[in-house]
Amino acid sequence: MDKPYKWTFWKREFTSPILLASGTAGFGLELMEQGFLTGAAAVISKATTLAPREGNPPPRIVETRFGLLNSIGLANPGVDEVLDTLLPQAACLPCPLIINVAGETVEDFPAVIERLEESPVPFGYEVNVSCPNVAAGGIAFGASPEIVERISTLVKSISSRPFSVKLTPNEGSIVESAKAAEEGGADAVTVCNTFLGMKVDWRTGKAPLKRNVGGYSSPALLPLTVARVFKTSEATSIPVLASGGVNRAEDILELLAAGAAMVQVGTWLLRRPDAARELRESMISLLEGSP
Amino acid sequence: MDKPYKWTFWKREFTSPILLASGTAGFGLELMEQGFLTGAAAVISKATTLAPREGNPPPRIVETRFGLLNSIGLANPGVDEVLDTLLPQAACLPCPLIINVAGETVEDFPAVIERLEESPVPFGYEVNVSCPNVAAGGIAFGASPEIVERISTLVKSISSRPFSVKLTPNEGSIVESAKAAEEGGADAVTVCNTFLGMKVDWRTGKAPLKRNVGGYSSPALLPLTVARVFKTSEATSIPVLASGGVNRAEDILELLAAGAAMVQVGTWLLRRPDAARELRESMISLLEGSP
Amino acid sequence: MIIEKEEILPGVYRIKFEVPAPYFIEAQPGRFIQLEVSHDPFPVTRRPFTISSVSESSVEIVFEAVGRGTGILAEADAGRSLRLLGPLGSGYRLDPGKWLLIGGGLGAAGFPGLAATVECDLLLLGASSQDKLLTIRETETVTITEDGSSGRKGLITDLLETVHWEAFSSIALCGPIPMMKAVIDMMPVAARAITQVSAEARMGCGWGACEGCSVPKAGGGFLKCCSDGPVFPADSIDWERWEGIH
Amino acid sequence: MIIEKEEILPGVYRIKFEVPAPYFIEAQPGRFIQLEVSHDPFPVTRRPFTISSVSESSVEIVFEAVGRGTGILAEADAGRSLRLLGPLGSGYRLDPGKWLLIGGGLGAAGFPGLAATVECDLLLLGASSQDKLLTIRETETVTITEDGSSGRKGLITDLLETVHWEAFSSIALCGPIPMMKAVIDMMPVAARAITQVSAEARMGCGWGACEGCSVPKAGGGFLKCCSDGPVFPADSIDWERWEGIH
Ligand SMILES: Cc1cc2nc3c(=O)[nH]c(=O)nc-3n(C[C@H](O)[C@H](O)[C@H](O)COP(=O)(O)OP(=O)(O)OC[C@H]3O[C@@H](n4cnc5c(N)ncnc54)[C@H](O)[C@@H]3O)c2cc1C
Ligand SMILES: Cc1cc2nc3c(=O)[nH]c(=O)nc-3n(C[C@H](O)[C@H](O)[C@H](O)COP(=O)(O)OP(=O)(O)OC[C@H]3O[C@@H](n4cnc5c(N)ncnc54)[C@H](O)[C@@H]3O)c2cc1C
Ligand SMILES: Cc1cc2nc3c(=O)[nH]c(=O)nc-3n(C[C@H](O)[C@H](O)[C@H](O)COP(=O)(O)O)c2cc1C
Ligand SMILES: Cc1cc2nc3c(=O)[nH]c(=O)nc-3n(C[C@H](O)[C@H](O)[C@H](O)COP(=O)(O)O)c2cc1C
Ligand code: FES
Ligand code: FES
Repeated sequence: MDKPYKWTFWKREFTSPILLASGTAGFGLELMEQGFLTGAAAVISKATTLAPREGNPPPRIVETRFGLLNSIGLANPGVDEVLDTLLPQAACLPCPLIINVAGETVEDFPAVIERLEESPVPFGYEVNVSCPNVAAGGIAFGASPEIVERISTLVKSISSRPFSVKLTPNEGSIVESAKAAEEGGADAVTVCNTFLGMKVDWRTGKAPLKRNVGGYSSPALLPLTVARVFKTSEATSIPVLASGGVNRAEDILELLAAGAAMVQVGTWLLRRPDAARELRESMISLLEGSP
Repeated sequence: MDKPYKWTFWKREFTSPILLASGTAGFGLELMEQGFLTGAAAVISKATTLAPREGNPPPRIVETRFGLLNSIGLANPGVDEVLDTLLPQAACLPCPLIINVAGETVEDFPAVIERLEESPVPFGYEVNVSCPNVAAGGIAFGASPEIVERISTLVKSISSRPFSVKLTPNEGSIVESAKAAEEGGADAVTVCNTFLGMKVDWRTGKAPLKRNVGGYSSPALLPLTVARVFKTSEATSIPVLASGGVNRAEDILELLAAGAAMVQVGTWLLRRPDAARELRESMISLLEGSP
Repeated sequence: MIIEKEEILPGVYRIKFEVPAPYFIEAQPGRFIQLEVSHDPFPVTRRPFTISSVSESSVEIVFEAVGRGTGILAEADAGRSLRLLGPLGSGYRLDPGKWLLIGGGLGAAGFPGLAATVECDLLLLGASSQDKLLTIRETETVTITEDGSSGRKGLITDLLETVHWEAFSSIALCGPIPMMKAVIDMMPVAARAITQVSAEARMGCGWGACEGCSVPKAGGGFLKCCSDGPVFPADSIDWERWEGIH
Repeated sequence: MIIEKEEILPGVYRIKFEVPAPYFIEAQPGRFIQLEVSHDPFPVTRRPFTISSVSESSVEIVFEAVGRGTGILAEADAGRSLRLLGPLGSGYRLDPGKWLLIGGGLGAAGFPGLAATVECDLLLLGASSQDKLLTIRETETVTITEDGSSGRKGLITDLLETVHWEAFSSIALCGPIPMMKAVIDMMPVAARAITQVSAEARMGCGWGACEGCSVPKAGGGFLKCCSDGPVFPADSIDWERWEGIH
């Protein structure tokens, strides 16, 4: 982190370590319009799947006392529409775009990526293995190191673009899955994703989310991410992209110190669309001010 | 929950659903002296192991912005001293005492419990399978349903007292492990324990905890506990003892609504030694006030 | 910065914010702002409020304290600075001709700006009681309340029988979902086609990125309340599915 | 409730709390209280402070604002109510005879109560500068500061050369661990045996339940700062291991 502060990731140099997390920045288009991409090294797109997905029934966002539950259900227009409409527009982004890819079967991942290879726009991919594996009864792909390795190998075999495997903190062992991703040829792992969470109204006994459980995010989860980043970066030699709990410049510096190569900002972006600029600026002041 | 509010657990009736969580109430002796056990259904002792354990090097308690990291390392005087000194004193507790048991090998659990059977004091046991399994390279016992089932079967075979298996949220699948505990004969599962967490000082790059990672607890983790209690209580028919994130009466009611039979209070007890009374009282007011 | 705050009805507040640049004056009626209610990270998301009226240097909202975020806002004093994002979303299509405005409770919060912009001929306002009834100046208003404390006693649908639907070329409808659905169900088909509704949904971002604010779309799928709306043609919404959400 | 608050040195505050019952008056010097610094759940744990002095209806602490919890306390005004737990732990064994008190910086915070109780013959106080030097009334005091702004210039250990150790039957020592260790290392063995030190550790509960507050014990294992101490015979501590912690 020498002045003039640079972070190298996937052979590119960036002046910021901040990535905009999947699902919280769309394809970066709305942020670009407002000039809010300053400070972001790259945008990670919302999940793209083979077929269009409506997503889960609303409400999809529910607040808890100290965090946020979401149940978006990977709503997206499908890879065709992404290729036809969104990627051409995203060609104008002032920073690279990483496409987050999700699937219902192991084969979905290479299938989506094969299509995305047709476009010159993607800088790389983020393979979201936190989603439920329909064939395995809904257990996340990421829970099984064997499946993580298989998906990684498949993706590697059809694309020369770099990709990160986005692991789940909810099932299995994140360290074993990270090792499996590396083994399969992944160029990074993303650690991690939302934690399984739920809210129940004790008066009615009902959960506001129709599927009961959702993905929980909160600045209070930062120490969980720090631990997992530390452990996976110790156990692998590929870059670790931290994701979870960042809302201050100190949080970014802490995750970098724990072993992260780059740091994602997700939920906080919903609140502060210009978070990348704000956080990067205050991070630089902290670095300048430090002895 | 009919008036005069009663909760039945392990064939006993209690006027409170609150259990004092392992490691945060000692053996209840200090609290008893101050009259602070009012409102507690039972005390769960700190972990007891076969041999005495010094515990981890200090500092053992580190605060983060929104929670607490601990690295106590199961410090305890060992089962002999527990039998000779602590249990005789605990015979005077105004409420039952559940002994939390930890081990380094599968065989440690039945060995400790076999000794504890000599005392008339324990109401039951809580088998902490969140601790690292030395033989399996430090992966928690709880990560493997097979091992959870084996430990449960072993414990069942040597004791007629009821026991709960305290699961880990950090590795494996908590639902599969809960089913395995039931299969092995457990009379309850405790869901769950602290989450693996870490803090790093970005200026020095050092972690304040000597072992780097520790157990993280925070009121902000409540939705994580709610989700896991909901899922395990759906998947099993034994009582689920909720543990994690409680610091308000509403939290207790929410966990009960999510499927918990009883609710533990841990970290909050460090701050409010009379938490059981306070929480029970305000819970009753909420219940009375509700339509 | 909050420059004025007033409790206009019990638990209902009008807050006027100073805004640095005059871009709000351009905001068409029906657009909204996202307010950061606390300096803490909690609650995590901003809270959306319809722009009630605007001037060169200010923007006004009218809101009811119903929970945590609005509760914090209700305590905020003049002089307090809050981050404000907006104007967001797309508002009413401002067609010429006579307008009929139908509002239920706080649903009328956005009507002052609209009434000042279009040719508003009639305003129907319903609420549970006078305590919840907003007044909108300089417009012919007929009110109805469930307890009869203002205007007729009854539901807003009771006022619809006498409406000459053909007299209007645009209709604006805003209120709780069941109220809006009841109104829509009573309308002649032709009136439905000229009705625009202002929708509400729990929001994540407010600017189109998170897919959090879904409103069921006629014919399947979802609309994004924040960027496709919050004002929608009544016909674009799947009212059956929408009612089922709540 | 806070009834008095004063910034006695830059960043160092004296706070007096009203306490309902007179049980603090019995608290032997060296015991401590646990203060809940915020109404929020965060920071989660209480903060421990040595009781500086007591009366029938009040208890006083002296503290330095070094972080989050003490920062909040430094902002608290008189009239504010805070939950206070105590008196906790065990204090100095109050042996008769002449006492020597040795304090480094804020380590002397507990000395006023002690000096008022025992026959204190000499008080040695060291600090980085006068700005950090507490004054304890009515006791013969020799001071030393690193920058020479009060008393001699130097470290507290520089004052020890002239001490007539045999003149004292008890010694109280309190300050940062390296300072205490340096003092202990310079003492004759006999003086060590009559020295009581007041220890600090990060605390969880403060009342003996969590095993959070370990202080390395001479001969292996750990002492609990909160319930075995915070005042310990100097000989019961493993100074090498303790120094290694920080
Ligand atoms: C585009 C738009 C414009 C709005 N304009 C106004 C307005 O002008 N005046 C006004 O009083 N209110 C308006 N609302 C509703 C307002 O945003 C909510 O009342 C507010 O967000 C509740 O926040 P809270 O923290 O107080 O409630 P919470 O404590 O979070 O919840 C209290 C109750 O409010 C409901 N609620 C929470 N968030 C929303 C939301 N985003 N939309 C609808 N209901 C919600 C919850 O279901 C719950 O029943 C608008 C909402 C939207 C989406
Ligand atoms: C028995 C006992 C008596 C004490 N008496 C006094 C007193 O009379 N006056 C006084 O000013 N201070 C006293 N302390 C120290 C005081 O408790 C800490 O300064 C305070 O807890 C720091 O809280 P914070 O939130 O401001 O610091 P944080 O923001 O949590 O941390 C700031 C710094 O303080 C250190 N620290 C945090 N907690 C403790 C702790 N429990 N003990 C020691 N260091 C800590 C951290 O390592 C860190 O470097 C005492 C501590 C103990 C254990
Ligand atoms: C509204 C929302 C939608 C999300 N959608 C996706 C997604 O489509 N794909 C994905 O891999 N992660 C998704 N995530 C997870 C985030 O990318 C991020 O990993 C997680 O929220 C933790 O980071 P944070 O604490 O910074 O939010 C989503 C999170 C939120 C809050
Ligand atoms: C200081 C401390 C010590 C603990 N020691 C133990 C232990 O010995 N055995 C155990 O099973 N759990 C232990 N726990 C975990 C708690 O019992 C509890 O499951 C966890 O902290 C989550 O609940 P909480 O949020 O109410 O604290 C400990 C927790 C803390 C904070
Ligand atoms: S609130 Fe995020 S897309 Fe509408
Ligand atoms: S602080 Fe808990 S045992 Fe000392």
